[in-house]
Amino acid sequence: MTALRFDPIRLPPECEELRKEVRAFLAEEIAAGTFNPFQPLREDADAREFSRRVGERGWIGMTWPKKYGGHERSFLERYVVTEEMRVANAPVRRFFVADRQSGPILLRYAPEHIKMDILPRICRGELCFAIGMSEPNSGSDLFAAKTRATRTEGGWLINGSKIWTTSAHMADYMIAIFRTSPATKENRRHGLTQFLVNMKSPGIKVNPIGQITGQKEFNEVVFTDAFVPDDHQLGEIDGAWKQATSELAYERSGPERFLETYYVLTELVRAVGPDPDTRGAEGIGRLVAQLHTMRRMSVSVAGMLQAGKEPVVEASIVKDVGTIWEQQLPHRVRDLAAFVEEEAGNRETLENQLSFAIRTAPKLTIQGGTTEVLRGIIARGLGLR
Amino acid sequence: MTALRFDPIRLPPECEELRKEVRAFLAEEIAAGTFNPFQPLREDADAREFSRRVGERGWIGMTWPKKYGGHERSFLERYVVTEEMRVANAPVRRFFVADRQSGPILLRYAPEHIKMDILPRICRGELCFAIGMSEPNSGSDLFAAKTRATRTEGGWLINGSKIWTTSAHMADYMIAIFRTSPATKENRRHGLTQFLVNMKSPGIKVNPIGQITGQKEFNEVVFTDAFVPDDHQLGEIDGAWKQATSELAYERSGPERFLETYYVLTELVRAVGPDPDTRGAEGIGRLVAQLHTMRRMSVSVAGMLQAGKEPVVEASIVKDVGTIWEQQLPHRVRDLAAFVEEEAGNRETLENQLSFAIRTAPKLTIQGGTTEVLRGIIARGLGLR
Amino acid sequence: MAEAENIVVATAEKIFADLADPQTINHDKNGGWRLPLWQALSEAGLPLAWVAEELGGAGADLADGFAVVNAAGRFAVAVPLAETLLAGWLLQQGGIAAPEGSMTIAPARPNDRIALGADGTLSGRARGVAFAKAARHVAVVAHGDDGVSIALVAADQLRIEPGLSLANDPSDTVIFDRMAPVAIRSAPAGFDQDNMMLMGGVVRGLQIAGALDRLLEISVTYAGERVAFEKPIGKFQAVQHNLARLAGEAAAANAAATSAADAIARSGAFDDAVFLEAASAKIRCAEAAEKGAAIAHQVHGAIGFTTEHILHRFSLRALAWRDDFGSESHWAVALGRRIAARGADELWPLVASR
Amino acid sequence: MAEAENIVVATAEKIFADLADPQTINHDKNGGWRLPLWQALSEAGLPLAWVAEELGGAGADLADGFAVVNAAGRFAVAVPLAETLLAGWLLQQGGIAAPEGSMTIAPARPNDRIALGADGTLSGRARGVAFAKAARHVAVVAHGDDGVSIALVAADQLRIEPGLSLANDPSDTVIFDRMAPVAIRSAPAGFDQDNMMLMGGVVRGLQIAGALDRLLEISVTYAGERVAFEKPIGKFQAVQHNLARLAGEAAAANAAATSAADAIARSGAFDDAVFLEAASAKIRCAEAAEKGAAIAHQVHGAIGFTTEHILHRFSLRALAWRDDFGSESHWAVALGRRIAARGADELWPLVASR
Repeated sequence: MTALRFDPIRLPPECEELRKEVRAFLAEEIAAGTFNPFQPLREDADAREFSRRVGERGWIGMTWPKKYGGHERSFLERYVVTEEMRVANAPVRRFFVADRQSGPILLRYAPEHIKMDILPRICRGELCFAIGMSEPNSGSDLFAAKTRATRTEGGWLINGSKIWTTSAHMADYMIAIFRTSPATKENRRHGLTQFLVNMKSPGIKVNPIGQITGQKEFNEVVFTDAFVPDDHQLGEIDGAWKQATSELAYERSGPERFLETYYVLTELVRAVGPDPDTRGAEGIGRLVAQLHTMRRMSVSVAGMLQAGKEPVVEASIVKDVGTIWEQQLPHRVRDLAAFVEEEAGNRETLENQLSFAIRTAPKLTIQGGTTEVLRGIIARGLGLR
Repeated sequence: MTALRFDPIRLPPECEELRKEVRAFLAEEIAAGTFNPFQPLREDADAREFSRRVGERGWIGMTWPKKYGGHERSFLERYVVTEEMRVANAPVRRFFVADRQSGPILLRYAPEHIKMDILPRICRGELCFAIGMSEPNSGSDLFAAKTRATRTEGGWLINGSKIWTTSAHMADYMIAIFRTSPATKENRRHGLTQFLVNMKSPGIKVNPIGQITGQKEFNEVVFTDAFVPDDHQLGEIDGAWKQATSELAYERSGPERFLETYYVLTELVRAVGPDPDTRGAEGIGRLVAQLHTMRRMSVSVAGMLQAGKEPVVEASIVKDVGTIWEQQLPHRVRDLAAFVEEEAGNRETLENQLSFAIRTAPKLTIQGGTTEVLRGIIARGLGLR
Repeated sequence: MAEAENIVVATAEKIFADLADPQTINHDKNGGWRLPLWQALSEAGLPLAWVAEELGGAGADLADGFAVVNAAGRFAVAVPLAETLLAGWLLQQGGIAAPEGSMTIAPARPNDRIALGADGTLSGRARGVAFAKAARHVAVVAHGDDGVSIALVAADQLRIEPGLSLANDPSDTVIFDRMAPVAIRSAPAGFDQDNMMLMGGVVRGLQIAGALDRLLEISVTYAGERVAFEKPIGKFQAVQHNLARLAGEAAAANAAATSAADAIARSGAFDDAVFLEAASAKIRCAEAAEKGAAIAHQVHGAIGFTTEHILHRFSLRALAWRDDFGSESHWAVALGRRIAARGADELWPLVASR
Repeated sequence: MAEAENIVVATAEKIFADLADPQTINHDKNGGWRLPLWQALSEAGLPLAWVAEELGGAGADLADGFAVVNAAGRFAVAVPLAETLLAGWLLQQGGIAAPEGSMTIAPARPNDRIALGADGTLSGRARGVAFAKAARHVAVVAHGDDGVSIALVAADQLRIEPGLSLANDPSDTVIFDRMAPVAIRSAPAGFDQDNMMLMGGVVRGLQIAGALDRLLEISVTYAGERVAFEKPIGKFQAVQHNLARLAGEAAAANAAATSAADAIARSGAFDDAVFLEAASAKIRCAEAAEKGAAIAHQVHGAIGFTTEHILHRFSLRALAWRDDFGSESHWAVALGRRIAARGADELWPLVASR
């Protein structure tokens, strides 16, 4: 059994400076009306310019090499930017996937001229990425994917569809896995290859999927003879399974994995006022203790990344504990808000937020690795599988 | 999928009369010093005479035919007696297994002369029974049992051991399963036979096992050429698996399956006094609502038994929900008791009870069918297995 | 209650099956299903089942109406059937004849109060009133100097601020501004707003229980069909155990709600025993809704998060119904206070009272 | 903290491994292991690690002592090591030289108060004081008219009513009846009983975290060895997922406790940021103890319920340690009040303060 370690990481002084800058920037954006921090439900229609301004500040691709437009800053600095954006409910959707998942994949697997072309544009906040993993009959089981990439002159033709593709409707690129060979008896994960897909290519249709939150982030993406040139292949042919695992790890333990419904806790504290009764105080105290602990675990994982480690199990634990917590948070806040005064100034804000957060809750333990998948990874780390 | 029904059962008027009688009886016993209802940890050393008095009242073998000493009363009447005894923390251990599990097996599988001999003595509260199911290497997996019964002149010789045998140290008889043939390829549950064992026979050694509660109910029972006569065989040779399943059902949904730590709730109500704060009131209200609901489910199952049904899934659900509840109850009561006044008259009683109940808690989801086994049964009932 | 109990319930179930199929409704963008459903329910006398024949209703047993509401939960019907039933029951308490058409009742939250002025008009504000904007009449509990009254008001005379529940059903704020009722009568002795809240809470409990039955059914079916890692997900032990827990929650909700309904149907009074039953039903059903809906969604994965799938019709309503006629926290505090006031030694006798 | 950090911790771990093997201790009916263990610890200077050399101690860093306590939790040692460390730390705050032999500290519950009278004697009652009967001295926080003092008292001068914790470790009631201390000094400015409780709470948190690490380890090992239904139970998905949850609780406890220890070691003051860390550690570790111990027992089945097996040494101590220096409910209320008083907009800045 691997010993699990979550060493206490102290954020270095440069993080505190950076945090102040981010807060000041967000305060300006809020003042200018870019977004309403109290209103988590929205379509982020206006986030294109916001993304560019974040890019201008140097807060996209923070850890990447300067030659690709990156800033060679630390994972801990990136952590600070991420958590401040998330807590402010800033509209990060347009650039977040590119920053957190797609960019690192390109850095590792794309040919140099593609990196030189695309990465700087990501860093400038100009590009939106989507991830093409799930298909109608393959969700948690990525390796059941059937959408085909077949050889053609100078590249590949894609046929089939991807589903639950966040931001596909506004994405410039997608990084997707397609079937290039059948699975083998020895390795059912064999036969998938990773590609970079230009979403503006002909033969790609994006159909929005309505969500129970009222949002439309999800999409079905249908490919009909969509062409992908050879130099858009990422990594080994038929070998995406080696890449896909580490890819998921990127999205497993950042602060976005336990802060998605955080806003209801702030509003609850506002609603109960400065002198809560024992019930309210205890409820808030426990939730804050749990939140603080998760954040310390998550910062610790950021420290491991910074130290060049690959904390797969630790990251999975943070996400398992974190997503369960953020899923239950709206229900616990609803309980604690039951006796809030009718006159509390933010009562309506809190009720609207709760309604949205309760509807958001079910997806939190599904997206980016279900609870079942995460616990399987942890069990493997414990030597049980 | 079988539809699950828990119809509201109204206890008939005769139950109310009976309840009064039981309460009066228990009050007398308490007044006479037979047991202390506030003190759940004890060895029940003096319960032999108590058992006889319960038998005299006609409260053992209540549902059995009169010709065997029974009273031909309803399952609902039996339910009332069981719950009143449990809530009073009465020392029922000496007769409970015989009444609830062993007697019904004998009724169904024993030869007439055995029934005529033993059942009336059970009804008189004279006999204590133990159950020999688990072995050192077979717990939840009953059918891995290895203790052998080998043919001899006029009966069988038993060799091997049973473990976790509640009350074996004071039992007159044990009903046990022993291996009479190896399992077959087609049916790994084949090859076990059920027997009635006189615990006073030579070749039986009972070794007490210390428990973390401080009690010594558990035992290891070692058999060395212990003789069991032919007429003590119960049911089909090699076919105990058909019997063992229904046997477990008997112990699955009675009130004893959610009331084992109930006493801490009563003491909590006493400790918080007549005017609790919101926190205390809510905590008590939720616990009482959950308790009431389980009791109504459990009464409903008793009604099904009375109607001649075999509510295997419903009974498993009551036990799953019920044992989880009674396991968490001491912890929730501990939370709620955190701010009880130092001066509360029953503070020490409550603290002692909590200490015992918290140590009791781990076994509640293990004994008589683990949570995992119960959920497997429920899943099978849902058509998933 | 998984089977039709009698002719009234069988009628309701047939109507729901014919005219309220969740799949059909979910794909009907313009709500064309509403009118035929309501007409069929009305023709069968179901919305006014709890109103005596002499007051214009069907005069059915309380038990029948409860069973209809439970069935309505199993279909997650989004018409004011439960609300009209409750309004009819309330009018019946006041001996007021029930009008035709759909109704709702106010207030719907325990702390809201409608005042009856000396001039006979009603004033106050009731939040979270289901289907108020769609209803033709509202049955009201009002408080005057002489005690509690029951009133019937015309909905078009009211100021109604439309709102939506968690499940996107109408949940409106109704403002009474010195408005004259169509009819008003003193409530019978012993009747108070809490009784109405308890009755409403049991009705919502039955609806939640019905929805949970259906959540279990569709989740088990889905788990048997959906393949991942080369087998139906229902073959995975983790999924099986989750569904077993969902079954436990559905069972608890149904047991609590039907027991409370039976207790009310048998007892005229809202005494401590009925209070225990009704408050427990609302508390336990709400708790079951939270746990059960979470499991159903977890089993369904992403598809259950879409508006295309019917899952949300049941899951979100089960969650939304928690908020009406007193949340579980409200009733838990009320029940806990009552238990504490009665004293420790009276707890078990109360629990064991039937 | 799963590995030895440095020489101090390595020394402690070696002593525990040699002289405090849980299996050996569990079968030692007469407690013969206690004396050699204590002697070895004392010779290594560990009990007085937090006392400066000039006051008779080893003058180790706070961080080293915390790591030793965490390791002691991994061995569930039932000698007053943590208590003597805490007592030494307390005496150090008052500049009082530490005596030889084992110590404990009082009070151990936040609401207990020891009064310093005008005549210089101490009065009051402290419940749940670990190892009081076994200790030679008790370090005390006392309240007089001039504020908070720190005192050293001889245990044989005290009235001690012996008691047992959930884990059968000594947890005594100590009665001060106008008793004269061996030494007494005013506490430094800003020091109050809450600081001592927070320090004690973090120490208990570290012990719980260590015990949870071990609960995880022995449960995973057992699940790999125990066969049921023809395979190791660790191959069943339900067991795997339970152990994954236990890993999560162990990880959370360790993260919370080591973070709080680090915060205290870095900061002289018990400001809001340290309060958040220390209170959170006690709250979260106690919650983890409840969930983690339940899983460990469930995985072990009946064998884990016996005194023969070592499981209870860890599970019951993890549960018992919840009660010392303020329960999770106590600290949750205190933390919630502080958060509320600071206001909603100050919550995130506090959480993100390091």
